[in-house]
Amino acid sequence: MRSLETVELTKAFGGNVVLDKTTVSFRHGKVNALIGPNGSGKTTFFNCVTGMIRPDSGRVLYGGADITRRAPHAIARAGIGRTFQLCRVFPRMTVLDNVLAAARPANLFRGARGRAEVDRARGWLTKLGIEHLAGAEARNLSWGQQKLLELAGVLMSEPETVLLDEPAGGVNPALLDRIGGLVRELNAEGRTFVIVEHNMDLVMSISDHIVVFDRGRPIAEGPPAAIRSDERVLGAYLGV
Amino acid sequence: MPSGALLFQSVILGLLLGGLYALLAAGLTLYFGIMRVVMIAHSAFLILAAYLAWWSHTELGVDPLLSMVVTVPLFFAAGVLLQRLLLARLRPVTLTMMSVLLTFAIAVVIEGLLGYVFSGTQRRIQLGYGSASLELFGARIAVVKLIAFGLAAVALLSLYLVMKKTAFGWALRATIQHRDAARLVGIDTDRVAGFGFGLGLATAAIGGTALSLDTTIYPSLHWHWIGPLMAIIVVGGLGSVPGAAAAAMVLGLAQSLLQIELGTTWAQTVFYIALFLTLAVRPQGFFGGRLAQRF
Amino acid sequence: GDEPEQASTDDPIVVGISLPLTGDFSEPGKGVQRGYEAWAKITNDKGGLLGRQIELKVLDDQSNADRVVADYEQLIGSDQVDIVVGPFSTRLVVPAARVAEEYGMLFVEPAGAAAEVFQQGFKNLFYAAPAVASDHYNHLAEYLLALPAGQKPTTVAYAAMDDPFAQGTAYGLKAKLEAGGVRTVVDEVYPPNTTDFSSIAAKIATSKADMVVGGSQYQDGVNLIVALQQLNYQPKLAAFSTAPTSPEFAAAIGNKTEGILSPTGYTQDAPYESNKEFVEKYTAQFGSPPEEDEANAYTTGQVVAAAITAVGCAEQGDCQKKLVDWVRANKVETVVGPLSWDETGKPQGAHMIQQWVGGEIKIVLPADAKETDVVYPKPAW
Amino acid sequence: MSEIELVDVQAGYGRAAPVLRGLSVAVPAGTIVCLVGPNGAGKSTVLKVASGLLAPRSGAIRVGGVDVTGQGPQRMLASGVAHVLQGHSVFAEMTVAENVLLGAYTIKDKARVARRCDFVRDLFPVVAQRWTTLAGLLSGGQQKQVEFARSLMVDPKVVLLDEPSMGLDPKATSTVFEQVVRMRDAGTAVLLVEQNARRALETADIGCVLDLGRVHISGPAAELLADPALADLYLGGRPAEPLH
Amino acid sequence: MPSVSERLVTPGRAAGGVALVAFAAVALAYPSIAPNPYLLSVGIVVLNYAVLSTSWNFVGGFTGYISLGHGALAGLGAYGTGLLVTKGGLPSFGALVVAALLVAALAVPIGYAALRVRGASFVIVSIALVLVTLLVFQSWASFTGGSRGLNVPRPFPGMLRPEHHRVFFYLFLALLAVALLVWWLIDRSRFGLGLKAIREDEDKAEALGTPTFAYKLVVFVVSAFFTGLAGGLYALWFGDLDPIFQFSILTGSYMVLMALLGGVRNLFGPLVGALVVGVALEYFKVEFGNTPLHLVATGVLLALVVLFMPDGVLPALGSLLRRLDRTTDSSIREVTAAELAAQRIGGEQHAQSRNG
Ligand SMILES: Nc1ncnc2c1ncn2[C@@H]1O[C@H](COP(=O)(O)OP(=O)(O)OP(=O)(O)O)[C@@H](O)[C@H]1O
Ligand SMILES: Nc1ncnc2c1ncn2[C@@H]1O[C@H](COP(=O)(O)OP(=O)(O)OP(=O)(O)O)[C@@H](O)[C@H]1O
Ligand SMILES: CC(C)C[C@H](N)C(=O)O
Ligand SMILES: [Mg+2]
Ligand SMILES: [Mg+2]
Repeated sequence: MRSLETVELTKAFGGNVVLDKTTVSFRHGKVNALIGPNGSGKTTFFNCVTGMIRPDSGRVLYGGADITRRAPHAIARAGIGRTFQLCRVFPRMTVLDNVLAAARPANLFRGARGRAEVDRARGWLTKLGIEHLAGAEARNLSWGQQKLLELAGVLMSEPETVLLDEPAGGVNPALLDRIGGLVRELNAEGRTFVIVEHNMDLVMSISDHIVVFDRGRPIAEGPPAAIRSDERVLGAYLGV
Repeated sequence: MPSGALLFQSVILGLLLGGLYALLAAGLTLYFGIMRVVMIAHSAFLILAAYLAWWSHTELGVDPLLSMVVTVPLFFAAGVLLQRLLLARLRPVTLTMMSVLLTFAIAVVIEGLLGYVFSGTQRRIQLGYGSASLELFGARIAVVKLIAFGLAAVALLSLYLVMKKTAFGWALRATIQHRDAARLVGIDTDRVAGFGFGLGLATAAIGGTALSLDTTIYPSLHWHWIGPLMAIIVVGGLGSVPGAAAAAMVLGLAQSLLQIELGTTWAQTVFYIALFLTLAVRPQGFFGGRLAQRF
Repeated sequence: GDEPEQASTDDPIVVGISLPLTGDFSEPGKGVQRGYEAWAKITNDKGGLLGRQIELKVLDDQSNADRVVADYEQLIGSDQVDIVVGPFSTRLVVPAARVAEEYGMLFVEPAGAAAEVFQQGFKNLFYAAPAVASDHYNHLAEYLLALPAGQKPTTVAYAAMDDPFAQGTAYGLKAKLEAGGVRTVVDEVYPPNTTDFSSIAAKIATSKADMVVGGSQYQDGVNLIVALQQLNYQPKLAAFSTAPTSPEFAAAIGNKTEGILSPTGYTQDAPYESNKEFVEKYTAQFGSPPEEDEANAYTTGQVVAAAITAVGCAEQGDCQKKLVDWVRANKVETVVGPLSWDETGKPQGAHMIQQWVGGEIKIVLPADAKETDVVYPKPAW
Repeated sequence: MSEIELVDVQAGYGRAAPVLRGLSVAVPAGTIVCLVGPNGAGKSTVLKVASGLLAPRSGAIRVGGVDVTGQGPQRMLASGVAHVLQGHSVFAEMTVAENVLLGAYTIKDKARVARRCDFVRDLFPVVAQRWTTLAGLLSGGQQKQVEFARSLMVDPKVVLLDEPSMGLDPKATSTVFEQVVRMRDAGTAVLLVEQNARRALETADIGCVLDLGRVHISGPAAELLADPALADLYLGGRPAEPLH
Repeated sequence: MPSVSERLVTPGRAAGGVALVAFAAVALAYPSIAPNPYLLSVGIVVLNYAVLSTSWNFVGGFTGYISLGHGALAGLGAYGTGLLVTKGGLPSFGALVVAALLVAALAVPIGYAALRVRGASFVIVSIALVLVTLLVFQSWASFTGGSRGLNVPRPFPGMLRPEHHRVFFYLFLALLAVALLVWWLIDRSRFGLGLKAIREDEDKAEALGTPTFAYKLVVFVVSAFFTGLAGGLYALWFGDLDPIFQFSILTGSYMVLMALLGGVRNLFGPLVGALVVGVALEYFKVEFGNTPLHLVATGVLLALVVLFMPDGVLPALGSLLRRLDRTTDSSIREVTAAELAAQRIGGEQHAQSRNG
């Protein structure tokens, strides 16, 4: 059973210890959420897992295999896809090409715009409500539209495990319901999700399992109901 | 094995050379690290300033140092215009790349015009004190080299103080990092960016004058300088004036000492070796540069 | 067949030349241009060649070897000039000569003195000056080696530009001195674009060599001398190729010229008949007497003119072959004396040695041509 | 009289079709007007026009009754209009301190700047803790807090806030909303863009729904919150559940 | 609903096709119609530029890494060919291929060092590459001939110059065709899309699973190979190599200028740029003769392109054509929230019916 876990993962920037011997594991085939106050190390955690930055020590295991020092693209190929908190789209490509560029190439020298792939890409755009922008250059989109485009990209690459960094940030709430539904749908098809998010409505409504970070350490874990009433979480994060 | 006298003489020459490099690299550092503009034309402006110094000496008979009274403000104004009229038109997304090409074009235009006006002939200022020298423990220090070194030191120090201590320095850095946000806190970004560029070019005026005291100049000479200067600012850490100064001294000294065994040409490769080593080992530079790896 | 070239007298002979009017060689390049202009004017004033006027077509190659090829390509292929003559400096002469060769044109040149010009197997090339680079210092070498043991310089420092001509002169002397037992203590080569000579000068100065020899073109020689003076180096003898003969030289080094030596192929006082006419008319045209570069160009013109007059034609095609054959087989009287060539186009003569004495440059060697005696050891500069 | 007023504004980017087509909003002093709408409706564009970052193609902008159409952000700031951008706009390679102090770039009174500094440092602990760190090295939410702190350095008459709560954790979100209310109470006109629509409308006095560059509906914020049709299209299906 | 990009024949493409056929016809006939050997040699120079800038565009166009140092690769190809002929005794065209392969091999370590850094640092490294090779080829005189240059023996000894030009014109034309073909193949492939993703956002591309470094290196090596071939062929044609001109930043920047002028995202961009700039350079030379004003003209041209046509001539023409073509409407439709909601439901059914 493949699952994503870290063992004593540590990362410090200068004297600032951001991940402090973090040992967590995420449920395979479930929708996991990772929450915690600003600066608690969630994005850094994603960066370490996906190889974008090197951890100082500790290990990242995926399906039992150690992927700690692999290159980001190798990790992506192993089945972990991600989005970025600060939107990263290919600014001077069209929206459609942005999504196509994310597709896993079977044959590098085949044409890039096969019918089947274009259809699939348009499908994702439709689901996220930005199909009408397919021909526009990505840099001309509004903030929220870029956020949606980024989501479309990672879904196009069909990763086994999807790491989403604040997918709701700046997205219109009417669409959020749809995105929540989409996540559940894909999860039902067998995809694992790890979602970093500050929108508690979304987190509580879609996740099966929640991990709460504080200063680079997991301080609580469990199903939404348990987290909602956890004392430490209330103190450290929800501030109620 | 080189003699002690030769070693000592080379150390002195190296330090003097390093000082000049430091001044010349300082302006580049300014545009490059702080304004994200790769200013290929910097050394072309150096040569232009050197030509103006040479011209005012041969035609008007004034000491080349005096030409700075005109060239420094002139170059400052030219820098402001250059930024406002040309560089400001580039799209921010492609600024780094396009500025390379635009300033390259400017360099070529300057070279062409210099060639047109002054011809491709090599020129050299003939100063009364051109071959005068002082003695120091058996080594010789040419007076002109000493003057150039002094100019460099003063100009560098002033530049450093302006960038670190004045509101202008802050506003300049803010402008470059997020122009809209800078406008929204009330900074006149157009003016600030223009002045920043002007300041860089003003250093070129001083550097060029220093250069003209003791070197032959010709229109295409700027290619000769651009490589070592670029290497210096990368090794020093993009955007760091003290870094550039330190790297310039070290590399100038290294070049001078290596010349003893390797000869002039091979010794110049020290710049490029240092450049490659820096990028391999510490891409943000050895003496400064904080987020420089972003470039 | 048809012979359209059987020209009427109002159809000029067009002479195509590419010259380094800008770039590294621009100073001597312009000198060569003046020489060619003087030749065209003097010849035309006397009625031209074969009754036709001479018209020069000059292009600027910017001291660029790529460019010089394109220029001759244009002159021969597109402008259809009747005659081509050479540019300045070995580095440009070699590629230019190849174009001329491949179009079957006669190629007399004023400034390809280095040995390699004659090693390319060119069949149409002739160097219009007395001697090739490595022989320029022959008289000086003889003189020095003949000095008594106590006076003879024992150590020499060489610095030469990495240029076939400049290095050729310095190494020509070096070979002869070394064979005569004079030790080489510094041997530096620098590329043409060098501007900072302080480290080379430091090496020479700290070696305390008795004599310094510079294989220079122009500006590099000036720079090296100033750098040596900054270090207060006082050799017994200092010899530099080309630079010291330039009219600008003395001012460029702050008039500290005393005792500097230089080889030359030409002197304004040379007794040859055509030289008197040249100096006089040149001075009238340009306001100052000709130097070596001007003379070399003029000589080139004289050689071409002699061939044209003798063969009786001047156009592209078969005529060129006749011109080549004529030059190969004959001796030509010129402003630098009678010239003849071996089968590679190499001239069979020697250079003189000049020295700055009392603020003027004078011929000092060989003994039969000297205007004054060699000053040795040279005074401080 | 409204502190800031946009009248029949047409605006857009480059040669493309206009984004705003005949839009009018007015924010009276001491009022929070909240703009909501789908992604790409033109909300950020409204704020850019209001602060002078984007010149309108037609229409007028008035601040305190004075026509200021076409003025740049520097002049607008001088007339009392401050704007916090959407997304991330810290000066990444300057320290947090430098960022915050630059917020007071136009203020000459040193004592006042110092007082303000203390205030924002108290308000956002992270600003005080990371005072000498380069702002670009902070986490996304921390950067947003620095930005908001920077905007608090001046006392504008009009504040334009573009999704100030985006990326903030619940605590910081509350702090931001508290400050917004405080500004209103001090008489400032606040034009707020939020995707955290329910929370924003709960705080605001007047709500405006924007769609395709026009004001679709506007009215008292509470009424909009209660409208089920709006909920479905713009505000998300369900009203927020209480947390416990 | 077919969009613009999927329509098979757009006016832009039709115009492109016609232009291509016309260009091929003129190019093939040129040696016969050129009025004199000089103009034929100008044609070769222009073709050489076209090959060089097309080769440059493998890196510059796809990945957005602006190299001012490709002149060095061309110089290495030229010197490699020359040295293999003179010192290695290889036959001319054998030497050409071996030299290009050597340049490609050398591009692996060079690329390995240079492609680790991005943006401005890469530009600096590329400039440094030219200066370093210049220093080496100037200093290592015993092997390379130093500043005195290197003479490459003629591949067809005894052939007269006009005939020689004719042969080389076709050789360059063939090389250009091959380079264009390879560029086109990459452009339409998934590999090409990956490269373009690198140009836009390298980290993001990496996160999506693109082995960015390997991609960059491969395309750099391909680029170096073609650049080396162009340099080597030039050496065989021209005969005289001089380090100052072989390892010149100006060569590299001409490549950039041409590619940029034509349009780096376009197959024929560099070719168009080379035609314009190459012809312009010759024209300036004739017009301004013995002044360095040709440099001024080059600089002004480059500046104008950068300022007013940063995407190049071809895209500018393309958008003009598109504006003239009234049948194509804007590719962005505008939808209200209500329409979107409706469309989502429709889209879902659509997707389901396809899956089913
Ligand atoms: N710089 C730009 N160039 C061209 N078009 C742009 C630009 N910025 C925004 N647009 C377009 O203008 C429209 C409105 O953008 P705006 O940013 O105002 O939307 P918004 O309502 O703020 O959306 P969001 O909620 O996603 O932030 C969008 O369709 C967008 O594609
Ligand atoms: N490159 C870096 N250099 C130095 N410090 C860093 C760097 N990246 C992150 N940090 C620090 O690590 C800490 C955690 O940052 P991270 O981005 O992981 O937080 P986060 O949990 O994602 O917060 P947010 O909810 O605000 O996005 C912060 O204090 C930040 O300043
Ligand atoms: C004597 C000089 C006219 C020779 C020339 N300088 C050359 O390079 O060959
Ligand atoms: Mg984060
Ligand atoms: Mg917005």
